[in-house]
Amino acid sequence: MAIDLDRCQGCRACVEACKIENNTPSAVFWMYVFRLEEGTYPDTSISFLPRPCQHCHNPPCVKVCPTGARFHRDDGIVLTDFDRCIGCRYCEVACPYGVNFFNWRKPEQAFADYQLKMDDPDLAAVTGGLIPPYRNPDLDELQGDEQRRTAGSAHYKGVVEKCTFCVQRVEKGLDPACVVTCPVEALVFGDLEDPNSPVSTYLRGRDQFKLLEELGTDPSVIYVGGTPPTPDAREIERPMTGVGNANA
Amino acid sequence: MTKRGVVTIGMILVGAVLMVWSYFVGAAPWCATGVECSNPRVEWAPALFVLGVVVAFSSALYYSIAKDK
Amino acid sequence: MPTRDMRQPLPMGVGSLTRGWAAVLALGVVGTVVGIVGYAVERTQGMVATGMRDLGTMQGATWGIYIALVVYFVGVSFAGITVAALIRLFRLDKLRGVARMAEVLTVVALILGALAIIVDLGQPVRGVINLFRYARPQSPFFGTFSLVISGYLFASLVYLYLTARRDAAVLARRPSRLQGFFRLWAAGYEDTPEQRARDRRVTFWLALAILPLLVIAHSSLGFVFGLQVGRPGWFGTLQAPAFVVLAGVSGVGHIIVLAAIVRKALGLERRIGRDAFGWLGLFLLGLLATYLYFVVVEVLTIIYQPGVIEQRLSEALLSGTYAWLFWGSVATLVVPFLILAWMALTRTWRVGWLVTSGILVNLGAIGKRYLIVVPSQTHGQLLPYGVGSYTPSLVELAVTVGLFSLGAVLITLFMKVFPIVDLETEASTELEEVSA
Amino acid sequence: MVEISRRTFIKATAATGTTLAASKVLFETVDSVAQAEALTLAPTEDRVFTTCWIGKQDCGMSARRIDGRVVKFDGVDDHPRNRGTLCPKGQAQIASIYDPHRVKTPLVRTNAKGVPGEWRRASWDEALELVAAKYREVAADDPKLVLWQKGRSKAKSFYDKAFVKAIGATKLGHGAYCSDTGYRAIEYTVGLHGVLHPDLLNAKYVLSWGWNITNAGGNKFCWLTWPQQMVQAREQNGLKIVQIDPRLRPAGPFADEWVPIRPAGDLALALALCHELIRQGFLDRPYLTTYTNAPYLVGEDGLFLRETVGEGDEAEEVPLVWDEATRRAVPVTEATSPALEGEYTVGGQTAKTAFELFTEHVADATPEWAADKCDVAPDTIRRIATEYGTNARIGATTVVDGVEVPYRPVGIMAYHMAQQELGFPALRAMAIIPMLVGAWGAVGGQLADFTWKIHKNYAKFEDLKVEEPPYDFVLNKSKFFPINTGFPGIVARVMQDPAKYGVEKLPRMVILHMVNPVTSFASQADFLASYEKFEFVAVISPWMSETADLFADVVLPSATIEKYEGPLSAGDGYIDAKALRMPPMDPLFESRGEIDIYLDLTEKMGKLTGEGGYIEHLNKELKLAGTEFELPDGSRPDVRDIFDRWAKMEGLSGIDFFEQNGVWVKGPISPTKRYGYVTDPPFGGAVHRLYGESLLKAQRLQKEMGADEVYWRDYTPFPTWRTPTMEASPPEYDLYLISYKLVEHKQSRTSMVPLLTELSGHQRVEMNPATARRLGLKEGDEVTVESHHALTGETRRVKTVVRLTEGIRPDVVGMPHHFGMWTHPANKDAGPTPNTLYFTDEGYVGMTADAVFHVKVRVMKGGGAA
Repeated sequence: MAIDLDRCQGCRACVEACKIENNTPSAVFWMYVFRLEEGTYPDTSISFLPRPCQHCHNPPCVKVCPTGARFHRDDGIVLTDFDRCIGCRYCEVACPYGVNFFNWRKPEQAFADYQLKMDDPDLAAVTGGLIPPYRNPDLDELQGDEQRRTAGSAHYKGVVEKCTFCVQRVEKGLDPACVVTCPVEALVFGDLEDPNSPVSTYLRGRDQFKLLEELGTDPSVIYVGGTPPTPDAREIERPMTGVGNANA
Repeated sequence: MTKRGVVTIGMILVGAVLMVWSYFVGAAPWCATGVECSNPRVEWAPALFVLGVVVAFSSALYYSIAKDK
Repeated sequence: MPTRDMRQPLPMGVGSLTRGWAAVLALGVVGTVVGIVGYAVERTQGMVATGMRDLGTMQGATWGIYIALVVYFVGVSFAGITVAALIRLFRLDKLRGVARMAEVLTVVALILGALAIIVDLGQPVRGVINLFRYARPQSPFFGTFSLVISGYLFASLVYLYLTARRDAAVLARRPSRLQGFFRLWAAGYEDTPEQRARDRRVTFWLALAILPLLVIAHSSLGFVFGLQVGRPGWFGTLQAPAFVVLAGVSGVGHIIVLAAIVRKALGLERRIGRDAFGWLGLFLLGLLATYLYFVVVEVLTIIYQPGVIEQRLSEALLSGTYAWLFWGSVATLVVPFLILAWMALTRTWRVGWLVTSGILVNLGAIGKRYLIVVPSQTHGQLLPYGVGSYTPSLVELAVTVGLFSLGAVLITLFMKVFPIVDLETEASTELEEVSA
Repeated sequence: MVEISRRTFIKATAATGTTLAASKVLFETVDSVAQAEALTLAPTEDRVFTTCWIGKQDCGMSARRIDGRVVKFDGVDDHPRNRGTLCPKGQAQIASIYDPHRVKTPLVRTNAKGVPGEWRRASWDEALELVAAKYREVAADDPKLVLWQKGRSKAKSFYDKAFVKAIGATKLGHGAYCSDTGYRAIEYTVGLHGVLHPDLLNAKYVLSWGWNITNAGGNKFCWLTWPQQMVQAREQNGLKIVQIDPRLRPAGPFADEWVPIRPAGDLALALALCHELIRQGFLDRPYLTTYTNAPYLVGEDGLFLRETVGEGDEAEEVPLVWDEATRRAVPVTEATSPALEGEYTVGGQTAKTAFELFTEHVADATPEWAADKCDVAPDTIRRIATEYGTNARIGATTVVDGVEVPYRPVGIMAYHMAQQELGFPALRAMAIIPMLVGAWGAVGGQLADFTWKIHKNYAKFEDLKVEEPPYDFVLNKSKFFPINTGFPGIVARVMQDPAKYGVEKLPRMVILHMVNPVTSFASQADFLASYEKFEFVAVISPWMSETADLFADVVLPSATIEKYEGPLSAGDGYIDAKALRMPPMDPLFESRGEIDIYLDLTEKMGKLTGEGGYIEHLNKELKLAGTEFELPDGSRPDVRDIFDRWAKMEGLSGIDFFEQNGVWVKGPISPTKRYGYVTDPPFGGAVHRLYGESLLKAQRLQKEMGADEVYWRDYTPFPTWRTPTMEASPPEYDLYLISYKLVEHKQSRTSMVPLLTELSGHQRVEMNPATARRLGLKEGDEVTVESHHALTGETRRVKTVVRLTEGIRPDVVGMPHHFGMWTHPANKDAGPTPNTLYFTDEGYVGMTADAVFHVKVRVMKGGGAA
């Protein structure tokens, strides 16, 4: 995936598309967009930085997973087997990008912040009580050659999840939800090894960087049109990111 | 060598082989990240490793406890 | 066989219930129940009941006090088995009195370590199954789960079992409610010269086998942290040796405390003499000196650390959020060091001071484990997530209390079913009655 | 494979039930998995087209449906406005469909008004009859006393206009956050119904004046299309953006230069830029003399010199210009070379050209003078003027689609800049900047709309009506506001003190359509007081608004996106297209689409059929009248059929065209429609008003009628600076409060979407760290923000928390709106709205009766000790 920081408006449409496509509960941001600020008034600068899972070629999370629940597919996508994860959260501490999310709560609790009242009889009559009501059935399917439950599904309590590059869409030949929705087309998806793929074409001849390249993780998310965030960057406009902190 | 010694050494060897085999062969092989490394080649291989440890150390039990003929 | 007096009590208070013992047990049981209730809350509500939260956007620490306890407990077990093995390996007869309790301590600490992992898992039952089913050698956790917990626990049990077999045989000769149990344990031990020789041989080899296993296991625990490039403060070559040494510090400290308690409770001033404590004190002093050297190296390194994030982390440790804990932990290590050094120089080993030192170094060890686990998560984000925080919740504290209480319960119970100190043996080939 | 066996295992256990509990303990997943599998057995999947309902620009959406249940919205690829993409609001509105906190059935109030409502569910029939009966009662007195008010009109407002006309009600606009004054200023100055925006795709230098690029849209669009065009222009034309704003965040990384202007200093800056452009000679003389009233001769009385041309019915008073060829004053229609500058003696009196007067008017408006008012360095002002003037390439032309058009790639985006006390003159002054360089209607230059259709207000404003009281309650044609935007805040003031405003009859009932005056408008106190006075309040809304909660008698549940609405413009300013909103699902619960509700209401009121009935007005508004597709009078039409007829009238096969294609792309907008220079007639025939003669006339009438100075002081022919009222607040009110829009929200309907409130977080007051240090505050501190009314001394307070940013002026604090609601759990406890801090009486409304979002405040730690 290529991300053009020169285009990104920081609108977080990708964040929202991801949440809806993958039915993630509140405070879970498989895709996240930093809104950053540096400098002192009036020499202030603002920048935006989308942060999906970096799907590293040398993923620290895969290396440390004790049960092989976190694995690296041949096509480069790093996935979690939700049936195998034991919830030790080692992947989460090993990942320098902070892309992992543990299901601290049961799904119905986790969606409670979204005020969806799944047990509401009037609503259940329409949705069959699904959690969430816009539940995507593709997530329940087993994915890929490995036929594993890797696409998010019910966000079981006690397992770790993260961005899957929308494996359920990629398997059908579609781009990830974040890429499709980006209003300014700042995200480009494709096979980096294929020189004719849209992403390779997009990257050709542009200055690039990868996040925390010095760690040797070799991410397959490549940023163009900007510079890596400096350690002085301060986050502004943070969403509500705690669990159970909605205005209930 | 006594039967006790043979069995004990045998158990240690069996344990060691189990450990070495399950660790280097039966479990997920020595690759860093590939999809094939996410599954052990032989399911329950890690259990076999533990079994190897158990067998090896059980040899001490056998050695100590086994009745003399 | 001579007739025995049925009313004669078993040695070391085994089988006889005293008020003090019951009080300790009751306290332990209450604590354990608190832990179970805490864990039940965690299971039913989900781990949202803990103070842990996700790294990154949630600005939490996803590993907290549980993992600190895992490292701590496994560390304690280290010292237990090391001391026991050294005693038996080098026939340090002065220390024979603490060998068994060191072994028991090892087993108990390992059980607690395993439980501390389990309570930290989001899917505990699945965890136990899947680890045996899918565990990968590439993960540093493989060492922790397979070697440390499974192999090491089994080896320690074997070791404990075999080294205690002779005592079991002695006790099995006495009629008591526990006679059957002792007979089972003794498993036909006759104390023949061949058996003795075999025992010596086996324990020697076992000890020899356990020592390297133990270094590997503890190093692998260090690797759990030391191999992580993405967590400032973790990646480093000193992690593994520092883990091993601090493990020794906490374990020996524990043995000192336990020995003092047992000595007092069972009136074993003769069996566990001043010189035994002196020996343990010296051992602790040596380990402490080594570890403090590591601390000096650590402080110097983090002060001169390159990288803004690393500097931010060291600032948090040395003068920021965690400074009180950091310097508090260092103090609880330096003070015992001074006490021990003073006692070593003057060659006056006072049990009271030793126990104080033992308790202090354990507090220090828990503090340092916590500081390894938590700050690198809350203050070590390489992307601009902002500084996180973690405070253990009541549930976690309850489970922590439960774990320690469970340990106390296990040791207390053990003391009543088996002598916690080797029975004194005469140099005769015959099994003698031993007076308590 | 292992996983399959697990799966089978789960199914088996689910079937047996006994082991279910055990496996639940083991895996804690069985419930959700089993449930999912049961429900997704061979689901049928399809896609239906619809249109976004949250935003302003109505992006095309395709709904992915599983068994008829919408699971995701995606953009429509062919839709010119969003080109297959969606913004966060578009994505998240899926949650609003399934919102269990919607109003599910018609509700009738069972407790007293003025306190949170208690309700009983009612049948549609009963609820409609209650509204209709009250309507009949009030209409018997005067139907104008029925107030109808809507939030943002979605789609072409044909069905609601038809409703208002059919029942004869008084209509109020939303005028809350919107740039109504801006529209009036541009209608007045160039005749277009729009506010300044650039020809973005062709521009090279844009003054982004208070434009919240990364959060808000512009004139015609909500958010998504402008950023798309800006990105394109930056990449293709090297577009430079100068962000003139107290906050940096609005343009963020897209600001090539940030000019942190002091709030309310905009008019001063605009006048100084005019001063500099004239001084540096950046003038497009041919444009100024041909298309503006700059050469008109102004007499000593401030009015144009005129001469009667033509005879009889054709006779017309035509302004005079100085013809340089003949060296005499001639009617402008006859001049061949009008003089732009100069003082002339005509008919014994001294006359100057309007331009000459303007040059004199801005002669003192030097950068130094302005710097004192807007706190922008004089050198910066001079440099911006130079850059703007140079980039304007005066005299250049370019060829677009074979048409030669003047090329002035400089633009100003100033949407929503009018919401200040001097909003109208400020916008006028901003409109004069492109006038000087001839950028109006040029390629890459200044636009306000995408075509040059002249709004009816242009002619109306030539002769501003100022009548004697009594006035209607909106104060139309009054001595207070000769130009009147119909601001609900003024109606609220009038209702509290009708005598003061010379009003005799007050509205008795109000029908509120998706509008929430109590929290969405400035000065909550005024709305609370005025709503006490309504005899009857009917609310049509999907949610229980705060206004409904406190005051509604009847609430009629309308659908969210799941309804027919349209037709909608789908063009992006360069390509013309049309779309419809079609229901992706049946309306949830007992809700109904608004068109259905209006059909229901008019039926009950007896206003559906017959002469002047709803159907007749529907036909008129949709232009179906007189065609073969006219809706037959006499029976209630089906809503889908209404749009089917409209589509057929447009020459399409019918509504099925939209059902199959999602959008009707008509093709590129011709340059001869887009660029004023080449329209026929040029600029739609409107003469651009540099000199506001009719404003001066209105001012004189106001004075004659005895209006206070506060009402007439800004009715000046040229935009004229004066110190804003708020500056008279005492020095302890040392901060300016501004409010702004967040990208996650659109007005308040998004505040009911928890997916969006999660992203936007709680209310906060943004301030510079230097300010925080001075006040002893730090990030996250609880504070009280207290506003001060400079004239009455009234203070108002809200409590919120501090958020620090280096991207804001140290003398400014900012708060986003979208907060302060309490009926929906998604917004409850999310913090207050800044609206409650603003005032809407004299000194705090503009000359056209518009809300002012500027006030001086102080920020105090904690609860704010007295």
